[in-house]
Amino acid sequence: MKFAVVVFPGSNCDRDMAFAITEALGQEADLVWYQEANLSDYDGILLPGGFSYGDYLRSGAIASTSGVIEQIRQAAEHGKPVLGVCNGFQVLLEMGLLPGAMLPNKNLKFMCHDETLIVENNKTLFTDFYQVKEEISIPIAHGDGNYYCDEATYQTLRDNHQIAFTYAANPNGSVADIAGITNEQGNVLGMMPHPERAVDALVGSEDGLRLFQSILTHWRNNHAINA
Amino acid sequence: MPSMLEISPEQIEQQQLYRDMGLSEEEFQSITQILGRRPNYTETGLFSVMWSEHCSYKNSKPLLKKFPTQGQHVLQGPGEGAGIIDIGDEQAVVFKVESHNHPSAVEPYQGAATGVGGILRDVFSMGARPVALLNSLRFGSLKRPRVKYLFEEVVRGIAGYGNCVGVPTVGGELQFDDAYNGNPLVNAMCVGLIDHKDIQKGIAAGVGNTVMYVGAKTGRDGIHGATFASEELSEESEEKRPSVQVGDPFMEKLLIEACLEVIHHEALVGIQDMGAAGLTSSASEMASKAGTGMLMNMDLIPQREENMSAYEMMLSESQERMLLVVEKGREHEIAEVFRKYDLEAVSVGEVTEDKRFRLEHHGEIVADVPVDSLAEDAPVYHQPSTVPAYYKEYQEMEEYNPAISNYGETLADLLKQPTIASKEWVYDQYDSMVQTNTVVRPGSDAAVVRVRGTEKALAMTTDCNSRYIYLDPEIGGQIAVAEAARNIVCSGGRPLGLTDGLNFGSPENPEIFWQMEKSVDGMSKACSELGTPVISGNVSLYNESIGGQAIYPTPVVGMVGLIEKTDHITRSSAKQAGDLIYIIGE
Amino acid sequence: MRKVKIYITLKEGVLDPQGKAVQHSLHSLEYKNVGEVRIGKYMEVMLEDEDNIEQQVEKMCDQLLANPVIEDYSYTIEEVV
Amino acid sequence: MRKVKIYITLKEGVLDPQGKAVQHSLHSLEYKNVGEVRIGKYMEVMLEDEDNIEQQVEKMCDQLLANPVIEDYSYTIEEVV
Ligand SMILES: Nc1ncnc2c1ncn2[C@@H]1O[C@H](COP(=O)(O)OP(=O)(O)O)[C@@H](O)[C@H]1O
Repeated sequence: MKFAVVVFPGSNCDRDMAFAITEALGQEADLVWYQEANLSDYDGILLPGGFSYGDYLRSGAIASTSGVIEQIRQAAEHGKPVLGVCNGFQVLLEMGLLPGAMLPNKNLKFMCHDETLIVENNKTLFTDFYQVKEEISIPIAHGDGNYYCDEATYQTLRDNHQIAFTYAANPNGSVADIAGITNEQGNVLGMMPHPERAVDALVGSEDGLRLFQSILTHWRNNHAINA
Repeated sequence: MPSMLEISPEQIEQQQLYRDMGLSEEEFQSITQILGRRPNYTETGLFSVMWSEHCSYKNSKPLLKKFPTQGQHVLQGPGEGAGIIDIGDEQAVVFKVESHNHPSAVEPYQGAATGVGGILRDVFSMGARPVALLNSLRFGSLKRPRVKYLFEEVVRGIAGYGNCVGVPTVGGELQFDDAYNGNPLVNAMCVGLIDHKDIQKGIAAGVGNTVMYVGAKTGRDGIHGATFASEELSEESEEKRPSVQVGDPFMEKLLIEACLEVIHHEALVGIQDMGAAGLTSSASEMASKAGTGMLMNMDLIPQREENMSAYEMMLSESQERMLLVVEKGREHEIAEVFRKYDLEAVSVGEVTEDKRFRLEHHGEIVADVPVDSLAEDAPVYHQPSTVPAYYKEYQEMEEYNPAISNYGETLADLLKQPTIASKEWVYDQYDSMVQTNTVVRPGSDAAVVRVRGTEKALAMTTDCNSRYIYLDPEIGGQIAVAEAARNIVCSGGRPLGLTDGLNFGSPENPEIFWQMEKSVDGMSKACSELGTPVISGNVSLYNESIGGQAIYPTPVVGMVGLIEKTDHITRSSAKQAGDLIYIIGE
Repeated sequence: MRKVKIYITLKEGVLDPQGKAVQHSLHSLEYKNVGEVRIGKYMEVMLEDEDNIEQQVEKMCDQLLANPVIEDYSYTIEEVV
Repeated sequence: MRKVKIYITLKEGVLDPQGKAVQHSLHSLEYKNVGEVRIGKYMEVMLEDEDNIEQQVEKMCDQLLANPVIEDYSYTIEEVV
């Protein structure tokens, strides 16, 4: 399976994401610079963390107006898996592919440490290697991770099972402890915690690896059916 | 200010205006002698920053000579942007510490942030990818609102910059003491990794080659930052506030990626960051090191503000700027690399044969001085030193053993002290994991960062117990080096070498100079014993608060060690109940 | 040339952690008469004259400068010489 | 009750990386007529009436709301009922 890691000016978890794919998952990943990207050749799209455009104005806002965004939208419409982590999640929100917005953490501080996540929905192409309600340890590293949406949106998210992960102990003030959500079709996932930082026991937990394995297995199954 | 309105050389001399720029009368006379005439305003500015303590080490050079700087694995000792030590497999580790004390005292967020930015540039301008940041901080009593504000903002500034550029902040140290009430210390250290073949030098070689400018535009910020760093803080520092620079970590991130790409380009001859004293120090040092001269056209310098004078441009400390020397005729190839990152590389001058440093502005030569006179001919002072009265007094005191009635209570009291308590509040704000190589995160003895693609890892730490050094600088200096080495060893590493950040009060005070002398003696001795050469460092003097109260002598040690195999990594946490505890040593 | 002044505020009902923190700090500085504090953005954008400048400003705000999920905006346009 | 509107802007000559990034982004969105962009803060502070309210606002700005090293501020005070 071949992944594109879309690199915006200021992305800084792009290499980490690519390593998670190439070293831990054993698949292909290209770093594609936002201006030169042709995403049509890729089976999965990864939007990495970092500070695109310095997080100036609003996190993810400036990146969400760049040319490559149309291609990301199309990839999502074609049902390709699209994963946005941290700043990538913020970009997905700003471009409107996922509902809601990010506010500064409620203590107004950047925070970086391991968090316990609860898998709320394991019936997505990103999460079916997990048990429902399973607790996993994944690091967070963000200043604007306080997920906000209005009551109606929250109801929709809940009714459609779009809430993929919640925090066991909400660190940042997010509505309903939300750590990650999918789109209605379930092929776009945005999450603040960093699964790509949790694929190697030497540098922390391995709990993030199964997320990538889920994506791969789904892709293989689809491929087998199509072939 | 157009040059005709500029203050004349006669006025500079008669009204002793050079004093305002930090030059002494003798220094001014010796400049006049070098030039065979009085320097004009711009030239006086060039000398004043290059001959400041910050750039010339005129008061500390005799001491720095004492450090052992050689070693089997040293590829680059002091003298370049950062030092380099071989770690095998054609790879090397690059590191240096840098202070940003005075800017942080005035504008803590930006002061600390731009300190991080500066040390990063020192490392990636060598061609190394920055893999870790550390810091060493000193503040006064947290009971003071101003100190609390400084502390919170400095931490936020370090986080704001380091997190954004995507270099993990993996360690550091923090101490609170009344001695720092008026003058906090903010030292930042950066560690980078490099392949031997990529090592760059800041040289302006090849007569006729082109000098290029990359990065942020030059504004009026930070003019005289280097002299500012070489003075005591005073009421006037408050007025010098515009000298505070604002950092742009986003620009820096683009610069890191672009520079690490451009070093592979064969048209690149030399590269150096514009640190303290900005264009002046980078340009003159690059030419001086190569034995060449340089002619720059100030009209071509990218400017953020209107009507900037040559003086202002040369002394500006605007952040996120780099100076490159490029093979003549291939400028466009270099510019192409930067364009991808939305950065403009502009040709601003050329390398000349005449060993002179010349600046042209509006069609006139506005400065013309021998390049070595800026970079090499600063005076060196051997300051007098005296044993401080306080030290003599302490020597005569009876040994004192505190009587402890309730050990539990005393322990609790100790743990409550901010200097001893957990520093999690601080390091939780740092992204310590980005790049996904951090094996041991902040909170242990030393941080450990693996070298991806190998079995190896690097252990790194900053240490300095300034109270010990105050009480006995020589022994205290030894202790600082030894503590750093122990931290490395306890993490599973072999100490490779160190960088030092010498923070002291005014060297013109003989008692302070004695502290400097003795602590360097102590550190040198420990370095020799342990076989850990000093490969880079920084000196920050005149750390005194309004009223002349000097800080504790604080020579910070930043040490890096090599862990041969990641299996050897050890952590300081207790593993399980029932394990035995040993004490080793005396 | 026009100088456009844009005011971006958080929508009513959206929690403002920054405003809360500032309010708290003002209280501890003994400004006891301080009520709610809301923090937004203030931008000055220089624009060369064009037809439909108001339309243009609104488009800029909708597209980039404000996030309609959480923010409202208003603006004024001044002539500059 | 008064509503104090406070505008905080970067001092002239102080680098505004955020404004620069926004300007750049507006250009790539084809708003070619955009000149300089400066970004500051906008605050609304509710204050219970007191004598010398202007003095109080200025003190609050100097002490906390603005950073005098790099920022300027201005304000307006409105009566609210
Ligand atoms: N205390 C010190 N010990 C050893 N080397 C030092 C010390 N201070 C400065 N140096 C070395 O002197 C050189 C010049 O340092 P400096 O002027 O601080 O660099 P920069 O221009 O990057 O600030 C560097 O190579 C630095 O490593």
